Amino acid sequence: MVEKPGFFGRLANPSIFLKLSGAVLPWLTGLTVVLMLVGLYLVFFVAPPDYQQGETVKIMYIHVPSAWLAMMGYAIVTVASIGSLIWRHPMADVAAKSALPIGACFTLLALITGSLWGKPMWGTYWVWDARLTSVLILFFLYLGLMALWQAVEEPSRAGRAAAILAIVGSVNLPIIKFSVDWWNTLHQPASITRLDAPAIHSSILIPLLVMAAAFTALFFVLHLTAMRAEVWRRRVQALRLTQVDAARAGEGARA
Amino acid sequence: MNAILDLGQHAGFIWASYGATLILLGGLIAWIRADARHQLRLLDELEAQGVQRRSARAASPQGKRGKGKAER
Amino acid sequence: MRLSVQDLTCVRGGRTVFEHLSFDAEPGKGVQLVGANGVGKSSLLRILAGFLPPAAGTFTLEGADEETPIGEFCHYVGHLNGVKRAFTVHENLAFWADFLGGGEVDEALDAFNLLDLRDIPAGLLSAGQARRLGLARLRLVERPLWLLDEPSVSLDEASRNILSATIEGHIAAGGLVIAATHLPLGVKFGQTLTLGAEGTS
Amino acid sequence: MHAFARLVARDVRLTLREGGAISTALGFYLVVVAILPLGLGPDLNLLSRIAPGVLWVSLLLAALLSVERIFHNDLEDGTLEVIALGPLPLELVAAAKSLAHWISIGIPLVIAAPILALLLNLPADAFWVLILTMLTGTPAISFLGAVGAALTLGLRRGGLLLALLVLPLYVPVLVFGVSAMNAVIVGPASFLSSYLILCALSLATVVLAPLAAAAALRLSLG
Repeated sequence: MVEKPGFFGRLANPSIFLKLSGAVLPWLTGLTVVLMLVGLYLVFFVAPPDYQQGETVKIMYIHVPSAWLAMMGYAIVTVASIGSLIWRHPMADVAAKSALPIGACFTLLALITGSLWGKPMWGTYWVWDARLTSVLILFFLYLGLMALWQAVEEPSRAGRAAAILAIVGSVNLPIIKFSVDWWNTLHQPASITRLDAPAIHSSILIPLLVMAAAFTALFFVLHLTAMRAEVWRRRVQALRLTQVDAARAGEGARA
Repeated sequence: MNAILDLGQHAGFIWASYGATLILLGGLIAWIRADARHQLRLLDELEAQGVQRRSARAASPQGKRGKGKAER
Repeated sequence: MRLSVQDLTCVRGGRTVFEHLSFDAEPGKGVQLVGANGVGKSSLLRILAGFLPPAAGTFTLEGADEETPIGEFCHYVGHLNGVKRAFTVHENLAFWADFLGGGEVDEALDAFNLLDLRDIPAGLLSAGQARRLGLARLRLVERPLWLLDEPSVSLDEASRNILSATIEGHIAAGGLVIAATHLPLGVKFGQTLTLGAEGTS
Repeated sequence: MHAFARLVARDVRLTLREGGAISTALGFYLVVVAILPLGLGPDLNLLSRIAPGVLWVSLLLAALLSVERIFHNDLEDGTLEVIALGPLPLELVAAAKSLAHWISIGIPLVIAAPILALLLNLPADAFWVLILTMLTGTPAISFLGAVGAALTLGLRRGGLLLALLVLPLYVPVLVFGVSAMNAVIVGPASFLSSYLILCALSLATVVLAPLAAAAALRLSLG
């Protein structure tokens, strides 16, 4: 009995994925541009300055969304890794591998904007705030995964090795977050306030949500594009292999 | 329009972080799009040379170039 | 105990090494694997040992209970000898006897005339002697299926005779042997399986 | 269980006989602890304040150096293939080899720690907690390191990659190990809370890490 493949089942076939993503991408890109423009307009023209930090609160509108996407990116990689390890879903490897550089970029962005926000707030570029530190370690996990993908030549083995590491990483991430919080409270000099979003008043919340939506839409546009590129890269690889085989067969016939 | 001009005495940091966002995300967007185009071009070249994927060849033994252009 | 392989397909590094391979290995009739380099002789042996998951197809060892993995019913001798250089010849084999679950160490050493090298660190052995030490594992715990990948490499004439006698003894006792080899082993194999020419012969 | 014990005994005997691994790990540990005061200055009370952190971080790095060896040698000489065909499932093989690494490398490092603590002017009443926390934390280091070793098995520059993969995973053990020591030395927080979490971490790692290591081993055997 071949049960009808569910949504993810049908997605397993790269050609169907390419067709679907091809249809969705233009709309999603349009949505991203609209959201980004609306968000930026709200941030620069509507959102009031914070009573404490003044205008520097504007940095929060990119810092917080990119930190969220750093986490979401790793969640996507973990889910895709489980899909690839347990259900051997062929597109899962593609999804996990292509999400890594994007997630890493957003993590890096969260770190940069976090430190640029820290300078006016506390006078230092890097403050060992619990959340910033966890994002830094998350960045190392991303680097480790990307390095592992590079280090293993054979794509299917690389996929499974990276999937194992991603799952081990995702099990450890909450523990790391917990231990960094613990470490932070132990060494908490009273002066440093937590890097928290100030009181969420709707005039600040709405631009933040719009920016978050814009960033998320951008993430998916990039992720779908990167997945398509990965599917094509694997097809190019397969074609090159057949070329090599054909050439070898040719030589065999002539020899 | 004056809201943009006086971003307070830390305007430098605000522009720096938005600048960093622009550079980083812009670079990421450019790199991913370029990579996608590059892979597609390679795929077209290989297909133009009549190199067939095994599954395509199996699907059409009479040697026609696969089942038309590979799904884009 | 009979090994039956149905429609086995092996893919390594994105390339199909062989596909739709089916054959049966009968007790009392060894199988010799022949074929050019790269047709997948080693890959087939590694699939049967359980190291490499096949892309498609199945293989079953009739008469063996289902739960225990097939690996525990076979001796696998690959290109490497599985010998620790820091341990002496005796210690190496004693560990295997202990770990794999039994067997007379000195008797196995004697069978491959390694007894006089008994207390020499394996690091000092020549290639041929080390190979014999690797093969001596076959004489330890009794396992029905022998998977041998170029077993006679770097063996001299005398050692090759010992090897072929051992293999024939195992076949005569109703064991299964699948040996991939280029050099003649001096063993009358009941079946020859040529890979690369559409899988079965 | 017999095969498990035999495998652990073989590995420990092998490491002792080869000796190289232990001396490099101990030597590295000594050099790192000795060189840090040269960088940070001879001020004794500064050193005694950072002693727990320095001792722990150097221990992590020293253990990391020797962790790659857990599977590499056995893969190279074909022993791993024969062990994989043994009666022991790969999960227990990974656990046995990690345990052997802890016994043969982890414990010597823990024994060396108090001696090196003298270099850093660690307060006298903190020596017992140094040994206790390190004895509790080093199993997690060996078992997590084994996962990294299994993942980078057979890769060319596996050693470097191993450090990048495994060090972030060592953060919890480091944090709770050092905070348990600081609880005794400096003391606002209670020793027991940090130490019990460290025990929990080690126990969880000892149980879960072999699963990941075995899955990674299956990849490199294939």
